[in-house]
Amino acid sequence: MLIFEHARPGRRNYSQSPAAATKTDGIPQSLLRKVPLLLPEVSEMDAVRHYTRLSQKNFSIDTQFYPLGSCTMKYNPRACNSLAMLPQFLARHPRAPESTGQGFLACMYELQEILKDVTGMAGVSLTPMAGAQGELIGIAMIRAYHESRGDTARNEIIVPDAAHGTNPATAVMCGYKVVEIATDKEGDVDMDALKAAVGPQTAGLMLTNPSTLGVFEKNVAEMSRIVHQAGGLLYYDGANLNAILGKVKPGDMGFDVIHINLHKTFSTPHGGGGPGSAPVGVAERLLPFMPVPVVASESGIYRWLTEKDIPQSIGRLSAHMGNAGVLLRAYVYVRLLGAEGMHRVADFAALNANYLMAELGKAGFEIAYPTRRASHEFIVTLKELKEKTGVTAMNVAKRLLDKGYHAPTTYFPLLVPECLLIEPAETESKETLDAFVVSMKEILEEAHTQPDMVKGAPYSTPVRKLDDVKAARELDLAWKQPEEPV
Amino acid sequence: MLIFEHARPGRRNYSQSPAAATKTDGIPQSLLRKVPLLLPEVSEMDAVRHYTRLSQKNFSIDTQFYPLGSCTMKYNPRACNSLAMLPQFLARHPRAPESTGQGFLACMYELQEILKDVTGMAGVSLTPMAGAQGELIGIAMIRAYHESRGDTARNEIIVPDAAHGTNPATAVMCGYKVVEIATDKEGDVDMDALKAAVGPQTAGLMLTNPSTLGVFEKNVAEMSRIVHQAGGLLYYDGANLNAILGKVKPGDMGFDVIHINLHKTFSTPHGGGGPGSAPVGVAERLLPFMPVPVVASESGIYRWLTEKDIPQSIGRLSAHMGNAGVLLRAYVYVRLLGAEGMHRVADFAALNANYLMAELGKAGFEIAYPTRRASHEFIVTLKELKEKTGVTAMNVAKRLLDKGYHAPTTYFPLLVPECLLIEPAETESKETLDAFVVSMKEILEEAHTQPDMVKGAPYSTPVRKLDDVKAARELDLAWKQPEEPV
Amino acid sequence: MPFIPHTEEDIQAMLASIGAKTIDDLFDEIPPALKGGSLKQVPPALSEMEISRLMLERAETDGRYLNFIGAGAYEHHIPAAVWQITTRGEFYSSYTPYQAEASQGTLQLLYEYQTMMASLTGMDVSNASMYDGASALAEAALMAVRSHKSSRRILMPATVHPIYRSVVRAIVKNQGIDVVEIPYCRESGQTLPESLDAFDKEEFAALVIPQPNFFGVLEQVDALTDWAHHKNALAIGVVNPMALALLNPPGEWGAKGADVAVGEGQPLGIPLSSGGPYFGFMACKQALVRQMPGRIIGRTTDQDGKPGFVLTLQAREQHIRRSKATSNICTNQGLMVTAATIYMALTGPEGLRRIASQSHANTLTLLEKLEGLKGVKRIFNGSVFHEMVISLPGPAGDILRTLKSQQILGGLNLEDYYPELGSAILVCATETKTPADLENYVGYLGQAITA
Amino acid sequence: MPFIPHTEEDIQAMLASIGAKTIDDLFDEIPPALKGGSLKQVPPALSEMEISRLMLERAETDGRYLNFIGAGAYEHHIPAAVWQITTRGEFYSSYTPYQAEASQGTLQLLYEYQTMMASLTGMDVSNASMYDGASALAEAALMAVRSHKSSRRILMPATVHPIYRSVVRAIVKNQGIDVVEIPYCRESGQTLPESLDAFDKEEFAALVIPQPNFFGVLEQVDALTDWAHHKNALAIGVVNPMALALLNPPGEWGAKGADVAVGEGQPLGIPLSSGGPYFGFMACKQALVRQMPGRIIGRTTDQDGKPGFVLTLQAREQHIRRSKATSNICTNQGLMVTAATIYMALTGPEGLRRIASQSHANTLTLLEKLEGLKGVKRIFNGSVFHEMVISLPGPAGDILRTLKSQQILGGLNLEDYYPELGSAILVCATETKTPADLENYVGYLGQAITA
Repeated sequence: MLIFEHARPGRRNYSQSPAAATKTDGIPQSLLRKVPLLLPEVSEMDAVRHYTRLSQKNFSIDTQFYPLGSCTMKYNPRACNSLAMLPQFLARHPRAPESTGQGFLACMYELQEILKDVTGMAGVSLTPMAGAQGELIGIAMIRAYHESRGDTARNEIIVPDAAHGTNPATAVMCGYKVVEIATDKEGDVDMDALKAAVGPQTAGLMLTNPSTLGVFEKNVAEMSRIVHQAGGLLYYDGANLNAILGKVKPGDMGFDVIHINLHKTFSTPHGGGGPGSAPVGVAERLLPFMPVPVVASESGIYRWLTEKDIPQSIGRLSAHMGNAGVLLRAYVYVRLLGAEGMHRVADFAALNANYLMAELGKAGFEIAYPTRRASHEFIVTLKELKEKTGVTAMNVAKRLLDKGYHAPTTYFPLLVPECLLIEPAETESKETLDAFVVSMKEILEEAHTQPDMVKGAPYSTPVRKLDDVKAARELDLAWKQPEEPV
Repeated sequence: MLIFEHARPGRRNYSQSPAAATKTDGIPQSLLRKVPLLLPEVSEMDAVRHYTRLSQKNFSIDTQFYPLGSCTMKYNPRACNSLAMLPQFLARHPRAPESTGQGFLACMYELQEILKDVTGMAGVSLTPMAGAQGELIGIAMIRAYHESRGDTARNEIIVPDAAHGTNPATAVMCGYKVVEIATDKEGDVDMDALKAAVGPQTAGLMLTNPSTLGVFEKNVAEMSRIVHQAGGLLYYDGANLNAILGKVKPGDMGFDVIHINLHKTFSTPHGGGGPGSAPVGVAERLLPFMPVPVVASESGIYRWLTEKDIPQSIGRLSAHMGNAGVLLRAYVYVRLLGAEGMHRVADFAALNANYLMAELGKAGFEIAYPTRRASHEFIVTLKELKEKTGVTAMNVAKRLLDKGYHAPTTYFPLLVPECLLIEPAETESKETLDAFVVSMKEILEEAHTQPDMVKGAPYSTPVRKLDDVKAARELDLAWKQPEEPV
Repeated sequence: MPFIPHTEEDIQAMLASIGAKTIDDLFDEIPPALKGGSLKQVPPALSEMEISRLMLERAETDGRYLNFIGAGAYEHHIPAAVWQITTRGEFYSSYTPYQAEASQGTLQLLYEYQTMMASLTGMDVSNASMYDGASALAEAALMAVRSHKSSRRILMPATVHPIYRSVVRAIVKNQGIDVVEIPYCRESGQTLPESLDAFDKEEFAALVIPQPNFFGVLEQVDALTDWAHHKNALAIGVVNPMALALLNPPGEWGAKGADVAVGEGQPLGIPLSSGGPYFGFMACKQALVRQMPGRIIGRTTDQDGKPGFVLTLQAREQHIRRSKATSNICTNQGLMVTAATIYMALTGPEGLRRIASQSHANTLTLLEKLEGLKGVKRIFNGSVFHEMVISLPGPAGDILRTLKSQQILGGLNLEDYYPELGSAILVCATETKTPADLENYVGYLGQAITA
Repeated sequence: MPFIPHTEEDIQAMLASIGAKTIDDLFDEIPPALKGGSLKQVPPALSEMEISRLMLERAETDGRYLNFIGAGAYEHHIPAAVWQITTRGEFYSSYTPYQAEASQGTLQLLYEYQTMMASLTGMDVSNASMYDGASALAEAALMAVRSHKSSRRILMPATVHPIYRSVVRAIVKNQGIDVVEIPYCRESGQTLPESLDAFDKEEFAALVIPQPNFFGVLEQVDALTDWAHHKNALAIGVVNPMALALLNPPGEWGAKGADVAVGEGQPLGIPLSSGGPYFGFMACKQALVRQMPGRIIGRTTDQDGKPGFVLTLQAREQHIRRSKATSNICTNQGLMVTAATIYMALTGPEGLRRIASQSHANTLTLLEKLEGLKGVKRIFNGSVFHEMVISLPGPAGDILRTLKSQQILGGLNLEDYYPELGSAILVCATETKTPADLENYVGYLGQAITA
C-alpha cells in the first residue's frame, strides 16, 4: 500500500503544523498556487508505521551479507552517524562565518591531510559529491592543465573495456572522445593496444587498479610511462581503493589525479543509493586547477580557499562545499581506524576475497581468472552452468536472496559472460563466508536437479521476480489520484 | 541463532575497548575473578546485525495495530524520545547539584502540576517506577495514614474480582488481607457485596474505573460514600485513565490516592516490557505521607523536597527519583497535547472503542456487556464459538497474528469466559479499525469452515505456536557453552 | 584491528585454504617497487570513546546561533520521526536498489517521492534525485541542449543564485555550451520580461527562471515562460520546493507550463549541516522523460501479478550506455530523499502550506520592523517569499560581526556577489523564528548600526 | 487534535454506526455531577517545533560538567550502536511479550541477557530485570524471608548505599520485616567479619553483602558469605556489574557461593539521565528460581520443533496468582535491558574487563595525585574498585561549589549520610577520564582548598 492510499482528505498531523499565518498578503494573487498539492494526508503514527514497515522490506548491511562486487559494502560504524549528527554540526549554516565553524573545519582539514597521505597526492579537495562527480572534476582538471599549456589538440581519453560506465560517460561530458582498449587473457590491460592508442591526441588514461576484474594491473608502472611519455595524464578511479589501502599509494604508481569513493573505502553509508562523496587528489602539477573550496590552516585558524586563492581553479561543483555530513562520517571512520587499522583494511579485504575465491573454486564454481590473486573481489563465471542447465547468473543471484544473502554484482564487467563479481569486504567473518559457500553449493546442486525452481527465484522476498520490461514499456512513474476517492 | 553462537574465542571489538590499564594492582588477588566471563566475542557489525534482525521479529506499535486491552497501546511520539535524549539530559548525574538541573527540574515541576490538575489531586510525587510500584506506594500511604491516627485495627483491602492481579498482590505486600467482591451482571461492582464487606477492619478499596470490563462504574459516588463512611480510603488504579482523561477527575469521584500509568495514558513507550512510570497523586489528607523526592518551586528556583521537608513520608522507593527519562517523555507529550488535546484523548479513545464494539457486534461477535457503553475498551466473549467449533479465544488471538495484527488481551478479566479484551486507543484511524473487523470476520468464517486450520495458527510468524508447558517443565533459562566449541 | 572480526585461528585456516603463507603473499602480484604504504599523517587509532569526546568538543566549539541566513539553505523544523526512521539500518546501510526484490522499501519510497515532487512542481514526472540544487540546474541545462539539437546556449538571469551560475558554467563549459546572463532590474530585483528583448534575435536551448530568485524576490514567471516557448527554448524553473506550497508551480507557468523544474531539496527535512549532504530534485514534462538524467523508479508487477517497483529506463544510464549515456551520474542522494519523503508525509499539504506561510509572514513582519530602523532600507520593491535584501547604513561586514557577538547570524553579506548594491545583506526568517527572535534581531541590529 | 487521525467524515460515520449523536453521548453513563474536566494548569498545545526549542533551551541551561560523582550511578562510554538499535520502533514501541510468537525479538534478547547476567554474577539463573538496584535489593530481602520460613530479619551492613537501605526499609516494613544494621570499620571502611559476632545469637533470613561497598571499598566477601551460610541465612550480594568483570562474582564467594545477586544495571550502557530509567538485576541459585520475582524467559520449541522463547514460570506472578504471587511486580525495565544486552555484546568479555580496569587505574592514579594535596587524605585503607572517600581540609560543600564554578562536579558530599566522617566526599573516576581530566580535577581542587 502506498502512503497516498493511507490518506484521507482533511486528515492532519497537528504537531507538525504551525498556527495559520496572519500575514499572507505579500504574494500577488497571480503567483499563488491554484492546483492541488498531492501530498498524503496522514497521521504521524500512520507515516511512522508506513515507513518503518517499508524499511523492513530492504536488504542492508545491518541485516544481511552483501557481497556486491565493486561496491565495497562494509560495516558503517554507528558512531560515524551519531557524531556527524551532533546538534551543533547539524544546525550550522553553510554560509555561517568560518569563525563559527572552527571545530567542523578542523575535521575537514585533517581529513584532507589524511587523504593526501593515503593516496600519495599533493593536494585534496573534498567537494565532489559522488564518484561520477569526482571523475568529472578530475578529467576537467586534466583538460584545464592541457589548455593552460596551450596543448589544445588533445581530444581523447583512453579507457579500458573493463572500466565502469561512468569513465567513458565522464570523458564525453568533458568534451572528449573515448578510446576503448582491450583486456588480455590474464585480465590485464592489453599493452599493445595501449601503445597503439596513445599519441599526441591523448589527453589521458582512466584506470581502475585493481581493475573491475578483481586483479591488480601488474604493468601499471609501464602504462604510466607510456601515457606520460605521450604527454597524457593518468586518472585513478578510486572505486577499488579498498583493495590497496595502506599497501600502495596511487601517487607512487604514477597517477596525476584520483577520486576516492568515501562511501566505499571510508565506509560512509550507501543510503539506498547515496549520498556518496568522492574527494579528488592531485599531483603537484594539477594543484593550480583544484576545485574550490579547499580548507586551509593558517596559524591554527581554518578558512576556505576560494577562487581568489586558486585563480586557475576549474571552479565550483556544488552550491556549498559538497557533502559535509558525509565527510564528517569519513573523518570519524579514519580516526577510528588509525594508521594501523588503515593498513589492515586491505589485508583483510584481500584475505576474505582470496579465501572466498578458493572455497568457491573448491565447491565447483568456475573462477574467471584462476591464476591470479583476487584483489578485494573476484569473478565467477557461470557460462558453463548456463549451457548445461539453462540457469543464468541472474537466476543464481535471485536464488541467493532466498538464502538470505544479497546478490553479488551480475553481468559486470561486461566482458566476462554470466559473471558474478563478488566482494566480501574485510568486515565479514569467516563463518559468514563459510555459510555463503554452503548456500552457493546448494544452489549449484539445485541448478542441476531442479533448474526450473532456481529460475523461478526469488520466493521469500516481499515480491517475486519483477517485470522490468513492463516497467519500461508502460511507464508508471507517479501515483495518480483515482477518479473516485479511495 | 543466539549471539553466543556468532562468537569465536579471541574475537574482539577494538573500537569499544580502551587500552589495557597499567595499574591493576589495587585489588587483592583473592578478590579477583577466576571463572570465565561468558559474554559473546563478536565484531561490532555482527552485534549490530544480530540485534537489528532480532528487532524485526517483534510486533510493535510502530509496525502493527495493537488492540491490547488494558495496555493502551497508542502512538509514542518520536519527539518525546529525541527530546528526552538530548545530550545534556542524558549526561546529567542524579546526584549533581540542583543548580545544574534547573532545566530538567522545571520540566518535572510542571509535570507534577499538570498531573495534579488532570487527576484533581492535591499533591503528586513522580518517583514510582511502574504501576505496581505506584500501587505499593499508594497502599503504603493509606496504611501510614491510618497508623498516624492510631487506627491500627484496619487490616483489609477490598478489591473487585475484575481487578488487575497487581491489586491483591500489592495489598498483601503492604501487609493487608484481601477481600474480593463480586461483579454484577451489568459489569458494575455488586453494591450489596461492597456493603457487606466494609467495616471497621476496612483500610481501603482499590478500584479501577472504568473497570477492566470496559465499563464505567456508575455507582462510584455511592461506593466512595460507603467506604469513607466506614473509615476506609479509596485507591484509584489509573490503568484506565485514558478513557476519562479530561472528562472526569478521579479526585472529583472521591478518590484519596491514585497512580497514573504514564506508559499508558501519557504515551511513554512500553519498550518490550518497561520501563514504566507511575506517579502517585494524593488528596489533602495524604499529603504528609508522600514518597520523596518531590520537586518544589521556590521563587523560581527548583529543588527536591526530602525527608527533612516531609518528615512523615513513607520514604524512598527508588535509588534516585524514579524513571526521570520516562517522565521527560511524558512531559513532552503533555505539552504537545495541551489542554485541548488532553480532552480529546478520551473522546477519541471512546469513539474508537464504541465503534469497534458496534462493528464487531454487527459482524457476529458476542459482546460481553452489550447494553453498556464501551469505555476505551470492551470485551468480546467467544464462549459460544468455542462450544460450536472448538476454536478458543487463544486460537483467534494467534490467528490474528497471521493477519498482521497483535492479539487483544485474552482470558482477562478472569470472570468472562473465552474473552478478548479489545482496546484500540485514540491514535488509530477508522480504516485500520475497519480492516481489523474484516480480518475478524474472516477468522469467524474460518472457525466455522476450517476450525483445525485456525487452531494451528499462527503460520506466518518467525516461529509457530510455542510449547509453554515444556518451557516450564524443562527449564532452560540460560545458554550454556557446549562442551565442544561450536 | 577495529572492525576486523578475524581471530588468529581464522587467519591461519583461511591462508591454508588459499595456499598462502602470510597475508602479505596475497599482494605478491604488486610490483615491490610500488609498495610502501607508510602513513605519516594518519594518527593512531582512537577508541569510539575518544573520538566521541573529540567530536563533542569540536561541536561545542562551533556553538549554536540564532540564524537569519538563507541564501539557498534554509532552517526549518525537522520532525523527530524523520531522521529516526531515515537512519534505520535498512535505509542507511542498503545499496542502490539494483536487486529490486530485495529493495522494495527503498524503491517504493522513491516512487512515492517522485509522486510528491511531480505534484509539488506541477510536472508529470520526477527522477529519484540529483546531487544538489546547483548541479541539478547544470544537468537541466545539458538536458535542454540535448533535446534542442540546434542551440548550445543557455539564458541565465543574474537573479539566479551566483554559485549555481558558477556551478553550471563549470559543468557545461567543456561541452562548448555558452551561458548568457540577463541583467536584473535594480528597482524590483526581478528579471524583467522587457530585458529579454535584447536576446530576441538569438537562438537559445533554454531560459532559466528562478522562483523565488536569489534576492528572495518573486519573478514574473508566466511572461518569462511564454517568452521561452515563443523562442522555441525550454523553460527551466529553478525553485524552492517549500515556496511551492504557496506559489504556482512551474508546470503551471504561462500558457504551457515550464518544461523542467529543478531545485535544492534541502528545505524538505534536511539539516543545514554546513552545506550537505542535501539533494537536488528534477522534474519534467512527460515528453522529456527519456532525456532526464538520474535514476527513475517505475511501478510494475511481479510474476504473481502483485505490484512492485523497479529502477526503470536504465538504458539512458552510464552503466548500460557508457559513453552515450544522458549523463555520467550514478549515485543519487537516496538517504536524503528518504528523509524528504518522510518529511512531506509528516507535514502533509496543509502542514507544508502553513510552514511556508509562517515563513513568509515572519519575513514580512521582520521587514516592517527593520524599516523602522534609521538607515535600514529594503533595496528591491518586488514581492518576496521568505527572504529579502536590505541595505545597511554602515559596512555590512562589521555590522554582521557585531551581531555575531550576540549569537546572531544576521544574514549573508552580498558584497562579493553584487558589489553594485553597496552595503547590502540577504536576510531570511523562516517559521522557526518566534516574535521574540525577531525583536532580538531588530534590537541588536539597531545597536550595531549606531555603534 | 495532535495524534488523532479522525476526519469529520470519519467521526460522523462512526457515530452513525454506534447509534450516537455526538461523542459526548458516549459518556452518558458517567453521572453528570462527576463530569467537568476543565484543566487550568495545562497550557495550550505546542507544536513539535515549539516544544523542541523549549527543551533544547532547558537542556542547554543544565549544561555539561566534568563529572567525578559516582555513588551508585556511573559515567561510562556508551557505544553509539546501543541506543540507535534500542530505540528502533520494534523494541521501543512493543509491549510485554505475552504473545510469544509475535515477540521473538524481545524474548530472545532477554534470554541472552539472562545468560550474560548469570555468567557475570556467577549464578545459575537471572530474571529479566527489576525496576532498579535499590528495589531489587528489597525484593531479594522479601525472597529471603519467603524461603527462610522462620526469620523475618535481614542483616544489613552500614556500608550498603544509604538510599538502598532506605528503600529496603520502606518496602519491607509493612510486612513486619526488620532490617538490622551492622556498623562498619572506621579504618578499613569494610564490614568486618568480626563485627558479626554480635549477631551470632540471633536468627536471620539473610545477610546483605555489598561489593564494592558504598565507599568504593572491597569487602571480605568470602568470610561474610560463609558466616551467613553458617547461620543458615541466605547471602545476598549487592554488586556493581562492571566491577564483576574484574572481581570474583557472588556465585563464587566463600565455600558455597552467595545465594542471590542483585544490583544496579546502569553501568552497562545506560545513560546517567538524572537517575533513570535504569534497571535492577537479580540472579540466584537454581534452587531459588521459583522464589524469584519478576519475569523469566525460557527456551522451548514450537510445534515444528524449531527453538523459540517464551515467558515462563508465570504461575509465580500476580496476573495468575494474584494475592499469592511472589511479588506484585508486573513491569520490568525491558528497554534498558535491551540496551544493556547490546552493550555487553559490543564490549565483550575483554572490552568489559578493560573498561573496568581502566576505571580502577584512573581512580588509583587520581588518589595518588590527591594525596599530594595538603590536607587531602584518603579516609579508609581498604582496597577500592573505582571510587573512594577522601577527607578535605575545609567544608566539603563550599569546596564542591568552587569546583562546580570550574565546570567540575567533584564528588558526593557525605555529610548527610555519614556525618561522623567530617568533611568527606566520595569520588569516582571511570574510564571516561583522561590524564588531563585528572590533572584538571587535582589542580582546581588544590585551588579550592587554599581559597
